[in-house]
Amino acid sequence: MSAVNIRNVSKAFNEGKPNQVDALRDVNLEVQQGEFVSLIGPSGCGKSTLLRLIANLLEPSSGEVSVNGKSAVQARLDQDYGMAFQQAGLFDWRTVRKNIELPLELKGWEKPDRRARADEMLQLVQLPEFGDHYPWQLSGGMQQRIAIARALAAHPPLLLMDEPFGALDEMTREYMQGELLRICAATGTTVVFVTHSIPEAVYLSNRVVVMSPRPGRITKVVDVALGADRTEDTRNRTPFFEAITAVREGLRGMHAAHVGMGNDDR
Amino acid sequence: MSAVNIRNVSKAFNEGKPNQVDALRDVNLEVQQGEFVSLIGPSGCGKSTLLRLIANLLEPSSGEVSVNGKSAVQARLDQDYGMAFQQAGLFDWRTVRKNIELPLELKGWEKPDRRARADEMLQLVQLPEFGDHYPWQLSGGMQQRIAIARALAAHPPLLLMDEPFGALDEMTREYMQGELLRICAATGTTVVFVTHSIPEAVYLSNRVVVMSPRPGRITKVVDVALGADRTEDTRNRTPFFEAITAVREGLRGMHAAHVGMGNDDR
Amino acid sequence: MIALARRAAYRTAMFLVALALVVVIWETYKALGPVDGGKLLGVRILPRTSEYAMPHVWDMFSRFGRPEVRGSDRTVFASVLSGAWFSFRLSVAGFVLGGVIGVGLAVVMARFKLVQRGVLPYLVVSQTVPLIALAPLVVSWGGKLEVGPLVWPRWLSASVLGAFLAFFPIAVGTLRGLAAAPAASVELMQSYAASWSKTLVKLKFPTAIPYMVPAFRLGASASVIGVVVAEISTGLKGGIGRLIIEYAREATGDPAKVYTAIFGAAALGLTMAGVVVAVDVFVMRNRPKESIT
Amino acid sequence: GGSDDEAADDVAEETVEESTDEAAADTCTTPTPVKLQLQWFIQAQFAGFFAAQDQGFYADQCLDVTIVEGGVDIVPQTELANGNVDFAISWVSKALASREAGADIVNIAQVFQRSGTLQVSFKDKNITSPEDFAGKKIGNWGFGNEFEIFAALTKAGLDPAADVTLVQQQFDMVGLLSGDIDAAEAMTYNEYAQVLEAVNPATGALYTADDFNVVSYEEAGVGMLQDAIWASGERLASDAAYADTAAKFVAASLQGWAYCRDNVEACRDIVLAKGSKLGASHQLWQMNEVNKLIWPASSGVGYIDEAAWNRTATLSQETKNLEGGTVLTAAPDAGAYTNDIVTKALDILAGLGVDTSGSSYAPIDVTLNEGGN
Amino acid sequence: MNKFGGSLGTWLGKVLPAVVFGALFLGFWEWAVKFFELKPYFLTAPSAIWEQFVKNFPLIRGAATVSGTNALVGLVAGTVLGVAMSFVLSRFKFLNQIITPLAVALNAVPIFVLVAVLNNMYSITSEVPRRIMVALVVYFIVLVNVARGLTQVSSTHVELMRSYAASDVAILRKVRIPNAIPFLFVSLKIAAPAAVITAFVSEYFGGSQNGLGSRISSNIANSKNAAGWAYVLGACLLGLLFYSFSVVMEGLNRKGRAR
Ligand SMILES: Nc1ncnc2c1ncn2[C@@H]1O[C@H](COP(=O)(O)OP(=O)(O)OP(=O)(O)O)[C@@H](O)[C@H]1O
Ligand SMILES: Nc1ncnc2c1ncn2[C@@H]1O[C@H](COP(=O)(O)OP(=O)(O)OP(=O)(O)O)[C@@H](O)[C@H]1O
Ligand SMILES: [Mg+2]
Ligand SMILES: [Mg+2]
Repeated sequence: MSAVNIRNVSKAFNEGKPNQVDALRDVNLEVQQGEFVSLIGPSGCGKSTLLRLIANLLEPSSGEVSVNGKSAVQARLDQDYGMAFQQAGLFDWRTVRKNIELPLELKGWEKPDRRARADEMLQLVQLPEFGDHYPWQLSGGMQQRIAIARALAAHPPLLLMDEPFGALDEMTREYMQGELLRICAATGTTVVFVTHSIPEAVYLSNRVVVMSPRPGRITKVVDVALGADRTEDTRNRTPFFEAITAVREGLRGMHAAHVGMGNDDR
Repeated sequence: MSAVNIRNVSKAFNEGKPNQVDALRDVNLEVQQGEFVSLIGPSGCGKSTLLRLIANLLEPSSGEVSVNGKSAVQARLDQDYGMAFQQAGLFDWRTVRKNIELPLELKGWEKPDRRARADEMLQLVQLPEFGDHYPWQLSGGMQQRIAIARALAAHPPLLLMDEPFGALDEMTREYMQGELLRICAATGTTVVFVTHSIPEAVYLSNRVVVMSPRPGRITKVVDVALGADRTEDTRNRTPFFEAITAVREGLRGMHAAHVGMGNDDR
Repeated sequence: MIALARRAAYRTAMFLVALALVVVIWETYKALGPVDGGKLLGVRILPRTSEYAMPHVWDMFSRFGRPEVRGSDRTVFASVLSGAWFSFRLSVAGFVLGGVIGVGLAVVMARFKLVQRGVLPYLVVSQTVPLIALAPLVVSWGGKLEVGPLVWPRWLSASVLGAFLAFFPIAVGTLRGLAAAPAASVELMQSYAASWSKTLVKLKFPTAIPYMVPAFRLGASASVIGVVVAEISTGLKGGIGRLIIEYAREATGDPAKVYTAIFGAAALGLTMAGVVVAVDVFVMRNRPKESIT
Repeated sequence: GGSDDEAADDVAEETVEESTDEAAADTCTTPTPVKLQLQWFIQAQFAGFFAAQDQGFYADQCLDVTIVEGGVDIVPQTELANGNVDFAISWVSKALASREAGADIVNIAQVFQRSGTLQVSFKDKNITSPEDFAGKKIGNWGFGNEFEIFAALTKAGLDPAADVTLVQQQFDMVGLLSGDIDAAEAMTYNEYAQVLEAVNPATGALYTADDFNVVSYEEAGVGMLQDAIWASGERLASDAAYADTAAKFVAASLQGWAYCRDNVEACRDIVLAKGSKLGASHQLWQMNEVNKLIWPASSGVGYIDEAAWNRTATLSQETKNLEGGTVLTAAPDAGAYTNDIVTKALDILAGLGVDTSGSSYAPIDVTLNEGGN
Repeated sequence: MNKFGGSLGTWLGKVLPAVVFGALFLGFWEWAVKFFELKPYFLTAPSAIWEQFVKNFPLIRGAATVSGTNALVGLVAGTVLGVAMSFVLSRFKFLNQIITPLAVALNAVPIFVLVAVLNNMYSITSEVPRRIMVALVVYFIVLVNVARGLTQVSSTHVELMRSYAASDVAILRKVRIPNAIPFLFVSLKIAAPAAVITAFVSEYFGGSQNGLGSRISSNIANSKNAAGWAYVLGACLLGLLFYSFSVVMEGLNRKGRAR
């Protein structure tokens, strides 16, 4: 059973109206259990849309999405996945611990259980002493770690992440990448990860999916042969640079055309 | 005569108060005419502070800053430099052309001269047909190009840029890097450039200055041996990867210590 | 442009629906509600439905067509209209005066932190001084002012009182707006070695506009309130405030009539707000939509 | 002093009457500008002044009179003391309070010889004298018009702050008719008429005088002097021209009042033409009731009767209001009124052959229409 | 110790200019009255006002209690209604489209003219019309702000909740309401002084003569300007009290929140 299975999925916004946008067309993608797949592509190519379809926050216009062998709706209702966004999206009025507890609260967990799990998660993201702080008392990097802890709190088998490290500086970002890999390895979590950074995509992923816009399609899938165990040194190895070059090439052509049109998106 | 000369500069905020911050200590840096120097380092290490000292938006606590052989104040009053920030910072209520004209207006240029120069600049950043648009009608990348055009409009011999491409996606960013190199080569401008991205610093610079925080110091200067003519292929060459590795190594040690303390800045 | 017109039309329609709904509720309650109102624990919480308390809506509107006093060919409608027009002009004068004072104060306060700290608390206090205490003072002092051939016209007192209410939201909103310029833009102007006044004109005012517009909207209705109260208070003739009190005196015999003046006041307030909104749309036409709040 | 360019003043202009009398033009090249401050809006209460303006009596005295309307918060005597106007109409007790507060103003003519204040109540409340106010909700207008009520209460041995509930009336009499107020303050010439112009829902016809009990403060012995003409004391003393103007002004004004005594309907029309919003029958009623307060005037119209003056002054010192204060803390000094001016004025009028005592005065009968129309 | 000294210093720096300005203003006023020999019926000196304030303090306090109670009751009722209505409106789009233009329109209208109407509806002897008046003014301020707080939630938060398969009620409780609370306090800061002012203005049209508004006009009409302004001082203090209360409430709420 694959973790995510996307078959012939198309998605159009404002269908039938003059301002229709074909966000995705005929997308097929299968993600295996425990796999780490990154989506990369220019702005507006439908990465976030694809992630939202998997999360069942959007319905496809046509085609099918299944998660863990069930329909996407069912998977959402069962909370088979955790989600993290570019903005950490923590609730300012809740302590860090209460933020992590939120999905458990909604699942109806008992208070002691929630607390225990939240503490476990704080340990996992190496911020055990910050449970009673408020999010705004934390740095951006720490907030992002809390958001990941929240996404992982219910031990979902699948993690959906939309540019979670976009707001961090490069150093903190590389550190967080290492942490994410460590956590996912420890829990065996499947990850679908959206990013704009080629090195990030390559460093993290088993496969990098390159997309192109108008309409959003998958144009290339780059397998990354870096093995399971990635350290800081991985970034200095030849397969790393090779994969980077491959992804860049996949993106190059479309970008040149794109900028030439004088309407690259923000 | 060097374009920028920083001698034994220290800068402390809130000096003498309990919340004193030593943003910079004993910094020495000389930038030659026509040189492209990047500043890189973890958040809070004083990159922006150093740039502001050069721009005379701040006064050093001790030491001296000279620009084009004059004092920094004089250089500011003479508008010897142009400045660009992470956010394009265009004025929403002015057309693109009027945005570019702003520094000229403040210099007291005549209208026809301003207009001619603005058109020239629009040509330079390859957006000649957007003069009468408003900034918010442009994509992020285009806005950033306008901001650069504005910074260059008065033909300043020196360009100070604080993470100007931080808000762009990686593809647009690489494109903009190429544009910036092209423009600077065409005008012979000296550039001091702040960035968080190692590949960006390496790709653009003749020298990469690595800084460390608390107090802000220069810990390493990496010479980049990539020659004057840089193309997309430069990114696939070994000296590029070597320089990247050198910069990363320069940053590595301090960052580990930094995160370990659990108080990385935003 | 077409979208704008369509939205305006839709809003108007919605507004009319809302008004119709109010009329229906009014008449339904009048028909079904207890004549002496509803009391809870001895306190009347539901209104009475007598003619004095709730005249029929059609009675109110029929008064518009009647002559103002018997035998005169001037209708109530004409009176209300001219009263509203008179008060409108005074309100505009008060609004402009309040705007100038408010913006001026805001600029000075933005320039000198010391002034801001010294004055701002008293601006808040000033607004709690009831107009009724100020009205006689303004009239008396105004009457004393005489600069050469210029004498203080009586209507100016009303406008001044309108300005007294209008300047406060304008000063506060503008002050906030002037502080809203992004630090990066301020640094940019510094890097151009731009003077304080240049920075004010080229950066701070334009960034303040989105804050100033709602403030001006508040100021506009405050100015109307000030003028109407002042008209009543100082006995100034010709305006809607005066009409309200004159018609109110007739309420003993004709309870519906005073509503015509109230409607006039409502129309006046809406017109003032409308003018500000129109100016807003015009000024902001070249701005991104999001920055309009 | 008064300014001669009212033309610049849009609003005041409406009340300026051009001098139309050719006879005056011979002797009078530049009429003296005079500003008169009323204490309320245009209505027949001030008919004499408008009649004097309309009939050219002021012009005959070589005066160019501007009549300024009052407002809720306009204190006429303050306007006078500030020099914004030359003369003001004010009730005596209120004006004396201002005088005590430092306003140098002098009563130069007592137009109304009697108080016109009533307390009106429905018959079934059985309020026939101030003693009956006890425990009742007593309406009043505030703004200084309430002292006769306090005086009556005090005289009846009641404490205004404790023994009655005082309610400030709106500008209408709805509070009385809805039963919210047990007894409402009313002027004979105005609010009382309003009540009689309203439809009794029980009968469908207008209320009649039989429906109400009326307590008259004049009859209860606590009537205080009301509308009087006040002038600046300092200018009277130092400025002979002003004193002269004052006499002429009082003379022409009283001539106007005499005209209104004899031409009730014409005066109604003058007031209506000035833009009063109150209806014709109401204005006629008011004219008639006001005449009753002035005429007959045994010592000559405008003459200040010492007994009435003293009663007013005494009541002003003894009557405690809600806050426990009195209108006056001490007796007014002798300079607070003078009969010199009015005497001169009566001489002028005698020369013109005007009947200034109205000994044969008889009121007319007025029928009120619904809404005063 | 050091920290205390520092905070005392900044506190002084903030308050001192206001105190100095206030003292200068009062001093100038007092001086002007003396120097130009302004008569008390024209302008009274601050010292005379203060004297009257002290002398009449029990009366002023009584009147302030009456007006303050009206303002408070109206403020509370208006707030409760406004919050309740904003819940309803955020739930039912259509109602929102009908009510909002009405609210905006009414906001532009000098609604105090309704007091006379309300007095006739509810009886002039009752405090209810005044309280309704205050409530009405407060209601619209609260409604507009809180409705904005309920709807202007971060889309990330809403998507996150949907990814948890959370119900609308859960989203309301966990996202919308907490998000709207700062908006509520901001609106209270505007509404509190407005409530006091409306309470005075409502007394203007008649009714029981026990509040500050009626005392002020009655004293001034009787040329007791010093006493009148002593009541005005009471009015200012009452307004300040309400304003400070709302600022304190906002400050309390802000503790434990960002910014
Ligand atoms: N709710 C919506 N209504 C209409 N169009 C939408 C909507 N959401 C997304 N789109 C459009 O669909 C396309 C794909 O959007 P999407 O957000 O998936 O892009 P993306 O790849 O995530 O871009 P970015 O890198 O900027 O986040 C874009 O053209 C976008 O404008
Ligand atoms: N105006 C100021 N007052 C007090 N401290 C300041 C001020 N500006 C900067 N600092 C402090 O000085 C240090 C250096 O700041 P600076 O902005 O130069 O860092 P940076 O390297 O640009 O960081 P980033 O990468 O986050 O932009 C930081 O610790 C910062 O908190
Ligand atoms: Mg996206
Ligand atoms: Mg920086």
